[in-house]
Amino acid sequence: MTHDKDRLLSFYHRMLMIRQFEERVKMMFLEGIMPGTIHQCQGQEASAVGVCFALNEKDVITSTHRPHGHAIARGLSVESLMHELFGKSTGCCKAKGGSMHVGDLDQGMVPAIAIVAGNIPLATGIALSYKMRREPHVAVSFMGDGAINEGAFHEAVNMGAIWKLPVLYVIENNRYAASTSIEKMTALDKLSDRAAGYGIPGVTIDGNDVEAVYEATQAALAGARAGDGPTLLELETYRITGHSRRDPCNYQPPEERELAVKREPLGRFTGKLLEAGLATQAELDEIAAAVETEIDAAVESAKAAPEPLPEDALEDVFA
Amino acid sequence: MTHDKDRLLSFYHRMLMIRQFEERVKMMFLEGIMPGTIHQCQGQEASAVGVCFALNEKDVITSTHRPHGHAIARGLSVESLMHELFGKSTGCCKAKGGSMHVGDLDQGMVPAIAIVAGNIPLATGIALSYKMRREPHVAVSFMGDGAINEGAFHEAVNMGAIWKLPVLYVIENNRYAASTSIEKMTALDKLSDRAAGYGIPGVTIDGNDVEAVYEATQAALAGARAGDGPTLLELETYRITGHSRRDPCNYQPPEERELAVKREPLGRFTGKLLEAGLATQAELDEIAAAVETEIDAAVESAKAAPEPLPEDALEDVFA
Amino acid sequence: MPEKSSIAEALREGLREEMSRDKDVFCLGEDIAVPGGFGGAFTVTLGLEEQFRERMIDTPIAENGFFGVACGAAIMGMRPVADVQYSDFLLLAMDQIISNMAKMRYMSGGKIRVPVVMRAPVGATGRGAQHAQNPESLFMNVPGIKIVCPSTAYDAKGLLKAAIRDDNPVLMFEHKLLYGSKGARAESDAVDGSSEIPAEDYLVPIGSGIVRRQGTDVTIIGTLLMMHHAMTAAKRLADAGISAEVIDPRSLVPFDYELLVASVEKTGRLIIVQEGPRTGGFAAEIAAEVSERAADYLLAPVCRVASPDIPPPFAPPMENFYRPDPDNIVQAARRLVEG
Amino acid sequence: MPEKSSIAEALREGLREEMSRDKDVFCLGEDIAVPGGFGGAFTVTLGLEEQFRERMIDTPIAENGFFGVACGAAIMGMRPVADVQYSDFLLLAMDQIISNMAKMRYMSGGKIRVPVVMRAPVGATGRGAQHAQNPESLFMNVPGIKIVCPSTAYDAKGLLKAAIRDDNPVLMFEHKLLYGSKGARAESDAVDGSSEIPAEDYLVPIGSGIVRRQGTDVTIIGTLLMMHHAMTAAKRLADAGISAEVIDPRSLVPFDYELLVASVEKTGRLIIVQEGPRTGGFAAEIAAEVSERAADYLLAPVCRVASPDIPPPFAPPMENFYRPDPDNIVQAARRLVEG
Ligand SMILES: Cc1ncc(C[n+]2csc(CCOP(=O)(O)OP(=O)(O)O)c2C)c(N)n1
Ligand SMILES: Cc1ncc(C[n+]2csc(CCOP(=O)(O)OP(=O)(O)O)c2C)c(N)n1
Ligand SMILES: [Mg+2]
Ligand SMILES: [Mg+2]
Repeated sequence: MTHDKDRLLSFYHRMLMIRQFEERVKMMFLEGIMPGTIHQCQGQEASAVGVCFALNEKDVITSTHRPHGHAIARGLSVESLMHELFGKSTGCCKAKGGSMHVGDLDQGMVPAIAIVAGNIPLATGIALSYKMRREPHVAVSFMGDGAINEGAFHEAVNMGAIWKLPVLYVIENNRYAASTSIEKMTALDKLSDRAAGYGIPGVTIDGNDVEAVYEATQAALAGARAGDGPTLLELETYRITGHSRRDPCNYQPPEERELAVKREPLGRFTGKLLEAGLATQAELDEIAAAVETEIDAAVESAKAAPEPLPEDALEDVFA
Repeated sequence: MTHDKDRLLSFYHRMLMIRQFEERVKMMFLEGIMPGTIHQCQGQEASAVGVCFALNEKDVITSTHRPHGHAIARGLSVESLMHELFGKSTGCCKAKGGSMHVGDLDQGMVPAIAIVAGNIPLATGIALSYKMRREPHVAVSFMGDGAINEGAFHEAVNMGAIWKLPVLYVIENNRYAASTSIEKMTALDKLSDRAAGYGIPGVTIDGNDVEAVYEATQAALAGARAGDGPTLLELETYRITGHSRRDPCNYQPPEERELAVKREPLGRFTGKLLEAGLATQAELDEIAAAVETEIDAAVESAKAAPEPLPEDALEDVFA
Repeated sequence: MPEKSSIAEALREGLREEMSRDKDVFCLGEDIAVPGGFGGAFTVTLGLEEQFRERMIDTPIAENGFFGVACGAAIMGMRPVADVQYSDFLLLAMDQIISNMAKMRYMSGGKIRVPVVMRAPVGATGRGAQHAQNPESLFMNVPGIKIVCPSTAYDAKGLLKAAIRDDNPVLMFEHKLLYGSKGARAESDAVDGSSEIPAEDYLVPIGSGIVRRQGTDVTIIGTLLMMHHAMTAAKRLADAGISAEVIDPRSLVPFDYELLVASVEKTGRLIIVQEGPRTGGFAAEIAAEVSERAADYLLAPVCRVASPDIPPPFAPPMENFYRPDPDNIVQAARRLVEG
Repeated sequence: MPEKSSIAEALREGLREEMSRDKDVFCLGEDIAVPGGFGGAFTVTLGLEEQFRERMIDTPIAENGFFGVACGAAIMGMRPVADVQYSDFLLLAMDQIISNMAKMRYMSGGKIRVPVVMRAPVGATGRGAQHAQNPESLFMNVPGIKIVCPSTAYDAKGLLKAAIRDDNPVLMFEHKLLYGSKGARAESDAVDGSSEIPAEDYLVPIGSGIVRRQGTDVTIIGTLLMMHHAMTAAKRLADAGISAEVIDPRSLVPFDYELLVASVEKTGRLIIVQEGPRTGGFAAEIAAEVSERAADYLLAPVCRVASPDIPPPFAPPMENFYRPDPDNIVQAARRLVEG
């Protein structure tokens, strides 16, 4: 029970960290003090946290153009991310990656791949290395609903399936690929129906319920570690921010959006924690304050950190 | 009944034409009097003929590295094919294509595509043009069992499905992709199970039964013309010759091979015609003689035809 | 005085005119025709779906697939305009572009035409290594494809219309910083590529370059954003007493060597500016060719100003180092002219 | 006298030695490890599956996918050797090669290593346009990948072993006509690329070229099959009183300009022979670079002998016209030397 409570509060803490990180970044981006472009994940915190908290230390995730949440959930510090977003040499990729490529292999996350579905074969390959070396780890590939129509998805999932690799394919179905509704781009009821075409299990669950995500991931990971091969896990969620930058989301029907905002994971989880008496408002406030402090510190140190020199660009091409 | 008999004899005639064409080509290739490489389809005549005979004149097929049977079934003359294989300017592609690229759009066949699965998106695109122009035709993409693991298959079939295009995807499942057994490369009972992942019907039938192929194709075409969208049609067959050139097929278990030879479509169909009294041996002999004559003539004229000039190579790059 | 159009607007009007003129013309791509959407990544197709509902086709994210679909439709006589949101994604469609589009006519012995237009935004613009390439050079070695690179709105419209009417595959590279995209899709650091656009129908012929500025001491050639940087550099050079001629080839394939060689025969010096890694870039092709054709006139070896051989980095100081700028050009010109 | 090995055999032994030495080395590709099968398209891996059952992986036909798998495994410290049956199929894997393999280390800020070897057979060999490309040039403009092109069995083995031990992605192009593949997979028109192979372990360093023949009047450089044609041409030229130096760069990236420039400083003339379309080919890069570096020594513009700008045609007379041959080289050399 205490153990449970600790875990639930750690879910809360991390989801809030993601939300607040994204909100702060959005603000700074709109103010024009942050370079580049951004793809944010407000509303999708439960999928990132539910999946990543089920992983072991040596498991590795591959991520997408929308990677901030995955990175924070996987345990990268908001400081190293913030520095990267500000383009500072002290960022997690020495400012060579940027928002779409954050990651740190030492912490179980390959630099994110911004080519839609391009990260999925990497996860299959990481899983292959585990199998060949008889290591008990699992690779996890995050992907959006739009990614499942790319050839790379198909090829990678099929190889995971025929070789029974320890890999988990996670679709974060936020119903849109940029401005395009997934309903127009697949003729399926559930995206996890694709699994049948590869002979692997497909599971669809509420991706805004962090506990459900955690449990479904645990189950799939157990199968993968036991040699049963991959699972295609669809997490139904919604992006309650723009696709990128200043996107006003005019392609989303307002009713749909409003409903989605009501169902967003953080508010729901907060409600649950309070209603079930699993946490007090004071406890949550304390967590919130800690999150703010950490983000404030990350912003301050990022602003103060040194810019890379132009010629730094010439390094790190070859090993 | 007469009509039926005519049709059955025309099946027989065309299947035999393919078989004899391939056998003659093989002999000449082994003799070294034919340039290039070859991929032949002995044993797969029923799928080519059964599908193509169900098409209307304006329907278009796209084919693969193993296209001779499709071309003959679609109505290209053995003469124009033989000239192409001999590398003569009078060939169907002016000797610029060669064995792997035979075709003639005027006769409803795009020059064959030798990149596995590369022809499938073309068929989807042809079908899109029919739909946009409100023309009542259907595009047909042939593919091998190995092709269904390529991304191009996935992307193309999905687009055919979501746009409900008049297109038929035909898998000639000869159980091997080059030397590799399909069983190792997909974790499926039937390859047509892939259809479910796109929300379209999948059908598996005996691809060595030319009548069954013809009927299944007719049914799928009727659906496509009626606006119901694509079908994934799996035709179970076997290649009773090498993958290419001088392949001795040592990767095929001998028992499997022997069984397959017993089940090969031409012998089976001959037996059926004679047993059911649908044709006399004399009638079949007459057809065989006509086929021989036509192939002899094609070989003679191909040998006699002019070689292209080296500089001819410079033409036909741009329109 | 007529108003100026941005490149995004000019392309949009070009599409509108050609789609109005010829019902076989249609567009396909990701997010190009969603009501309330973006009009493609850089607003080029914004609103066209209202006028041409059936001919503005949103595709799944499946570049190899939908380029193949475009090829199939083109074979049947349609005139698809396929776009990728960033030119980096052309890498996914290479097989359909190179193996099918570029070779189909040839393999058919000249029977088939493949009138496809492909549009692809290039340039390093703060997005990191995978949304920043200039893949022009990768396609230079592919016979059967024409390549155009408009640097102004006038040329963008005229080349697009010419490309749509061309019976061959045409790859059109556009620069993100030149579009003049507005609203949520505006780019910081944008450079003005707008032009006055004549009211009447016009084409810019594929394969014909243009002298953007006359000069006598050195010829500077550049496409897209680099053309604008060349102009800026030329102005600065004039202040320093160096007279630079600026040439915009507008097409890379076919290439207007007549124009360029004539200029080099006059100036005796050539600088080729190229965004994208130096080694194996299109500047090498131009340099090799001009070194042969104008051998007797060159006073110094042809000089290439290009990106270093690195992937495009994210942080602005490094990205600016990667992307050639007017300073680099001025320095190269001074070295070349002053010795 | 030790027996000679074919390139196919030398590559096979190179793989065998490296797989024996390092259990992280493994191979993946189509039809590479099927008992009773081909050992890949050109017999290179024949029989290796008997010795290394778990490390010889037959893949589905899914090039982008399995190159991505190779990249993923390499990130984790494995050393995959991925091959395509024909280099044309690299076009399907361009995204994984260019966006991921080549950029991963850079994007990670130097943390990640991607020790992948990619093997790809090139050359126009009677198979028509889609099994005939020389895509070397397409990868010259991609920072982050090394490119090697062995023309002899000795180099094939030494470069392969060096590539496997290299911590970066290395693309190895091999020529179909040089393999010396036997049995059902033998090539007509094959050219002898065999060498004696030392018994002991050796590497050929990536980035170092070699002078294959000394000469004083003209330098001829070529890779793979073209190196052999250059040697043939040099012999004929000697009969005509022209002394040609033949250089085999062995690697295209990094490129041994030191060796080449030294040769050109001696001869004053350079012919670059390239199978594959002239425009935008790697010969342009070498030409541009040498024109700058050896400007003061060149007696004539650098000359490129390359394929015309066409897809590879099928029929032998046209294909022979497409592929540069010793005649073309001899003619070019005579023109260059005799004026
Ligand atoms: C191969 C490729 N095509 C197109 C894009 C441009 N793009 C970036 S994100 C995106 C939508 C992705 O949708 P989805 O997979 O559902 O992920 P989400 O953005 O919803 O997280 C597109 C089309 C890309 N990055 N890569
Ligand atoms: C993209 C691609 N990869 C590999 C090959 C080499 N190749 C030619 S045929 C073939 C096997 C194809 O198998 P399948 O699709 O079952 O057709 P089949 O040969 O049985 O008719 C392979 C691997 C190719 N032509 N294209
Ligand atoms: Mg989505
Ligand atoms: Mg097969």
